[in-house]
Amino acid sequence: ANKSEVKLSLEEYKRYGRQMILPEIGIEGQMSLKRSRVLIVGVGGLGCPAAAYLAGAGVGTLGVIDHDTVENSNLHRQIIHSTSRVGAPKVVSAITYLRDLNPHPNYVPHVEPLTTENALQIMAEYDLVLDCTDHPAIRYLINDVAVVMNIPIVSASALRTDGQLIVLNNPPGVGPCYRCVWPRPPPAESVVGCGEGGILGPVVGLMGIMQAIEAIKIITKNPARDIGRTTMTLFAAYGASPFRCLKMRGKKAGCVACGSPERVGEKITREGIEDGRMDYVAFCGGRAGMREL
Amino acid sequence: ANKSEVKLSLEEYKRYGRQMILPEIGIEGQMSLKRSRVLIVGVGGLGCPAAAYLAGAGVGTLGVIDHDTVENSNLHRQIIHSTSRVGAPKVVSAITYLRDLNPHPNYVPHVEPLTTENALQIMAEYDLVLDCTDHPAIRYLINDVAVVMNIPIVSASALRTDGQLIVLNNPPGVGPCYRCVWPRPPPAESVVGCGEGGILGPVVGLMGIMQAIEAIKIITKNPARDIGRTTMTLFAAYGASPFRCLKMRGKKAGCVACGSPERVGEKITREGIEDGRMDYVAFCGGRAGMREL
Amino acid sequence: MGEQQDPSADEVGCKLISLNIEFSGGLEMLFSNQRSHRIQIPVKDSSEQPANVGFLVRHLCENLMKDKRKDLFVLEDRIRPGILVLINDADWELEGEEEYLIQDGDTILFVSTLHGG
Amino acid sequence: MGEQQDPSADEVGCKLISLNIEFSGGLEMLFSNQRSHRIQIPVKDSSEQPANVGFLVRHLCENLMKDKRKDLFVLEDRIRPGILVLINDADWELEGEEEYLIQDGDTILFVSTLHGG
Ligand SMILES: [Zn+2]
Ligand SMILES: [Zn+2]
Repeated sequence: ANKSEVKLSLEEYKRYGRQMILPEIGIEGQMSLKRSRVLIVGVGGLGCPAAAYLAGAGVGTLGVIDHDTVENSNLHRQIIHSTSRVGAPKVVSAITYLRDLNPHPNYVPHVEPLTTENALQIMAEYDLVLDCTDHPAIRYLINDVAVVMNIPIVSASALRTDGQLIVLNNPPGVGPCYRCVWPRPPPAESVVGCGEGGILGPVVGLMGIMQAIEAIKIITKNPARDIGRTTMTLFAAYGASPFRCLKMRGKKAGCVACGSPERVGEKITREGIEDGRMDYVAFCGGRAGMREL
Repeated sequence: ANKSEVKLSLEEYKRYGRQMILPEIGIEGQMSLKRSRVLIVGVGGLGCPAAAYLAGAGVGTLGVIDHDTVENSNLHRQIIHSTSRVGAPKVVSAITYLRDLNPHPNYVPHVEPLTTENALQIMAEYDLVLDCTDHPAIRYLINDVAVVMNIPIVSASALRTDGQLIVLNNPPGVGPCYRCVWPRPPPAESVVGCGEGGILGPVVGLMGIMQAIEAIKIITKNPARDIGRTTMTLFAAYGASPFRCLKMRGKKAGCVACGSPERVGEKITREGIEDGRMDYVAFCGGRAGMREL
Repeated sequence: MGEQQDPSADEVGCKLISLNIEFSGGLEMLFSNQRSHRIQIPVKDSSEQPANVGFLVRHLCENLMKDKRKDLFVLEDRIRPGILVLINDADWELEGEEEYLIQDGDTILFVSTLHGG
Repeated sequence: MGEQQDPSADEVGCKLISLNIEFSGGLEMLFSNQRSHRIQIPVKDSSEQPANVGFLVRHLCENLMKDKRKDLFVLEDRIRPGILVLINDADWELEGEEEYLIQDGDTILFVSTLHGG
């Protein structure tokens, strides 16, 4: 983490006053937010509200990576894009909005897909990653790089009228990672995207906002991290009890990403990712060699 | 409700496709959304995300009422306003954003406070009201007018790191109203606003999004309304179990707003509101005669 | 979590009930800034009546509440307007309000209504 | 809610356990589009072993699942990758996975992991 001294201007004191008077944040928390460097992977239904509220809260450096362009059919849920920016890269559209919401953060655009080639280099610049993506292959890639880099992951997903949220690798090396919870990828035919399955806008919005809340808690270290208490939150808009809090397993000693697998060759390393030995698309049942995630 | 025929253009089919393929919405639900007329009272921390997702979802008429102007200190949580619109009326700022997100809805600006003088006339134009306000006095006014007008209320509130959500007068005349649950106002000295108490941006954002979800459920009549099952959702960002679903009382026979009070003179009527007999500010412990809510 | 007395205490006149007391919406600030308390109260009040919620509220005021501003919790001997009481997550109006007889293991939640937005 | 058999059935070899079975994340679509089912299963499997989660999964496949696409729920006789099993809201890894012995009144939740965003 970037531990350099930061200062708050008078304008920033005024802007963040309503959250700085919270004992859970305070001046210390606001400084931590300003020092923090957060990467949002995917600025779609989850990434839009997550980016808006983290920018609003005064995160110091906010990186946004996405290779997509804004489409008309995104706008019912991707609320920081706009009709006038249809056709623009989502990253450019997002930063246009974010800069007008709060000019203080340093916004870093990455108009490209996250791949095995660029992931290590890009994620090295951040202290926290929000997984706002839409395919298991990229979720495994984000996980493996975050474990190698020692950064926590706030992971969410949504489909139809349901959502899921889990904080992984937090603190790094202590909490379970994505592979601890899901050691084997789902069969490709069981994976449904928002295009086929549909998605209710505010459902994915709710999950993205919950990512922002979890990110703020991690950055401000409040509560002080409970070691080994990982929960997963389920949301079902049409469920009898819409919210459910599940008690999840801890880190697995033999995890190929964050643990010490019995067969040493299985351990996922920086080099293994960089030199292309890891084929995430094939791992998740896609066509081997396809790099586009 | 306005039962006139509506049609969806090709552009609208494309735009709403991801939510129209949900069995919970469908073409029928999308038509209901387009026919619906929703009033958002207060376009602050709750009203901003609620308005964004309802506009995105394709509500046909979206009214926004607020007499405030955008301030710098709003922007950490009021994410549809912007730095370049500081000083503008919040209603104007909001509609600027909303129109660029989705040009299809009919946006109705009300740049004024909701008062006993204008409330009946304004709310007569809507089928559903979202209470996104910040003071008990206006919450009682919205309630009384909604009961008189037979429209449901989606009510939320937030302070510090907590939020609350309840759907009232739903269906009208069947579910409990605000006065059924809170027959007596809180002592003025116990009422804390976001200015004094502080507020974490994504916490109030979460509550506003939940209002959008509840509004969509009511408009699309899915689930078919469960008579007399009213729940209140609590959120506590730093709680051990952040979400709680509480089973609330039903409509009260003797309620002065929605029931038949023992003393007939206590019954709140359209005339009683209109001719100023109801002094909401005094009722809530403020200075009698003060009309500004 | 604040624990009081021995759960097995079972002497004459001092049988105890264990309860979860929870506060939300800012009320926790009146109770040592703690949202959840595990407490024990006598099964019977001083006039030998079984403990009901009315008795519990007086007990909390006298024993658990450190804050001096009692009138932010109780007004004229009753829970102040704006506070909801939930018995095992159900509105106390559904359970008999003050008259509800407390059962061992009950969770009683006090929620201060929020008005901010 | 689907109910099966008489809860008081207690003849030789047919003692039953009552369970709440829940599905989330789209799995409900494989089970009559119903998120919550109240079912009963025998206390012992066909080889007289006490009912565990492995037995329950087979039972669900054979009795509760109407959809033909069994491999969206079970692959090679085990829960397919991408599905989490929760026993009373706790990850089944904390409870012994397939070997967990089912108790009367347990809630078993099957969650299909979502990937959309
Ligand atoms: Zn791991
Ligand atoms: Zn009423």
